[in-house]
Amino acid sequence: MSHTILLFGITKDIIGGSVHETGNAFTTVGELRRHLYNIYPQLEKLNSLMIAVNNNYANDDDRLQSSDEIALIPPVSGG
Amino acid sequence: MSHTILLFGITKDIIGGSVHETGNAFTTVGELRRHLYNIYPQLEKLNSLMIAVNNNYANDDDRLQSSDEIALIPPVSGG
Amino acid sequence: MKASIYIAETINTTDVITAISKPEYGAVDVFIGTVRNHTQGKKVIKLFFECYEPMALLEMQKIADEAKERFAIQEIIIHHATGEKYPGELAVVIAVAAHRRKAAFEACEFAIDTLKQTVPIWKKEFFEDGSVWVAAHP
Amino acid sequence: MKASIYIAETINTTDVITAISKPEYGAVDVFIGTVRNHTQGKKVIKLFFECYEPMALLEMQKIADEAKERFAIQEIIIHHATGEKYPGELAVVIAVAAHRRKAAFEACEFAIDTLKQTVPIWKKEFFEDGSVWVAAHP
Repeated sequence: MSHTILLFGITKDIIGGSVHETGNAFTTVGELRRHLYNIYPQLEKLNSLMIAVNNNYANDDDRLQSSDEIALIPPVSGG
Repeated sequence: MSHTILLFGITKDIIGGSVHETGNAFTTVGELRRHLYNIYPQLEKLNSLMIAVNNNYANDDDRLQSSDEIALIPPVSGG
Repeated sequence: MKASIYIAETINTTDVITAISKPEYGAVDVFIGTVRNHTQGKKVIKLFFECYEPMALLEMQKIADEAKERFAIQEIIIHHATGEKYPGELAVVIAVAAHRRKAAFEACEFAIDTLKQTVPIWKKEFFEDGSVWVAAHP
Repeated sequence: MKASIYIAETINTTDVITAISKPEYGAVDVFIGTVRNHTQGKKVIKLFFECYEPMALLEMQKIADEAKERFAIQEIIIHHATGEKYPGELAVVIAVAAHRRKAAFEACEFAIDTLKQTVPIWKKEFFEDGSVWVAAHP
């Protein structure tokens, strides 16, 4: 099983492309975060990196389902 | 000598008309104010009554010239 | 283009916003005061704004000058209506342009607050059963 | 009429002001954010706004709901632009209608401050010598 992660802003440049396939499944948001930091250490240098699950900001201990829509939210700068 | 006083807002209703001729001359804004309060006691019941001289708010001890443009400024309510 | 400080029978929000919008500024705050169709539970039929125009223009200019001194703003425009006005019509439009939004908000609020205290303009409210000069009496 | 919460390539101040202006309300505050032609001393050629639209709309709606809870306001409209934008063009328009002006100012400032913190929209600035995602790095 795998998660498809939507990428936005600078995370597109860091990871490359507009989606990232994890290759394996993660139980929590925190596990996914550690996995991404391992492969893409530049993500850890951002001012912040939130992870959204089903269009809501998630906490690291929130659990993931395979059907969840997951997105990386680097520091926002609208307005 | 006399002063011509421009009237605005509710002072028009109290005094009648849009100007008031004082009939005699006054040395200071305060003297003019007391004169007006004597003849039109309703002026004293207003929330405030400023007197403008040459388009500026005046103090009671400011001196009057016969050429001054004088106006009664009841409580303003623009905006 | 109309003056930054302006009093007329008819004023226009779009005029003001067009005049103040420039690529140099990132933030514009606009305050729009309109005639309400009710006040303190009573239906308002119309308003009449009386204005001591030369002094009102001077006082409005003083507000603009003071706003520029006190806040980090680039431009300020203040337009006020006079004469007979009906519910929904414009009474006042104030626009402030700044590089940073906080100054724009602060200066705009300062300007409308001060205008209501110092600018010689008087509002008469007409109800179904009479009329009153606003704020004249305690 | 467009929705109160709206994201599009092109937004329009007049649309927003027309939609929020009603004879019931006396005070409208409007915040207009435009693309500046410079930032920190550098000339800005253009911007690109990227947007996670479904989530951005939800977050903008949350801001509107919270503004209505926290302040005595009647209506709030938030429109944000996406895509390529040039200096002077609109980035965001927020309008708040209230019976009393203080609430309108407070809610409008709350809305733009919160939008800049929570709504998933990203701004890339293009200079003559490169481009940068704003706020990404310390």
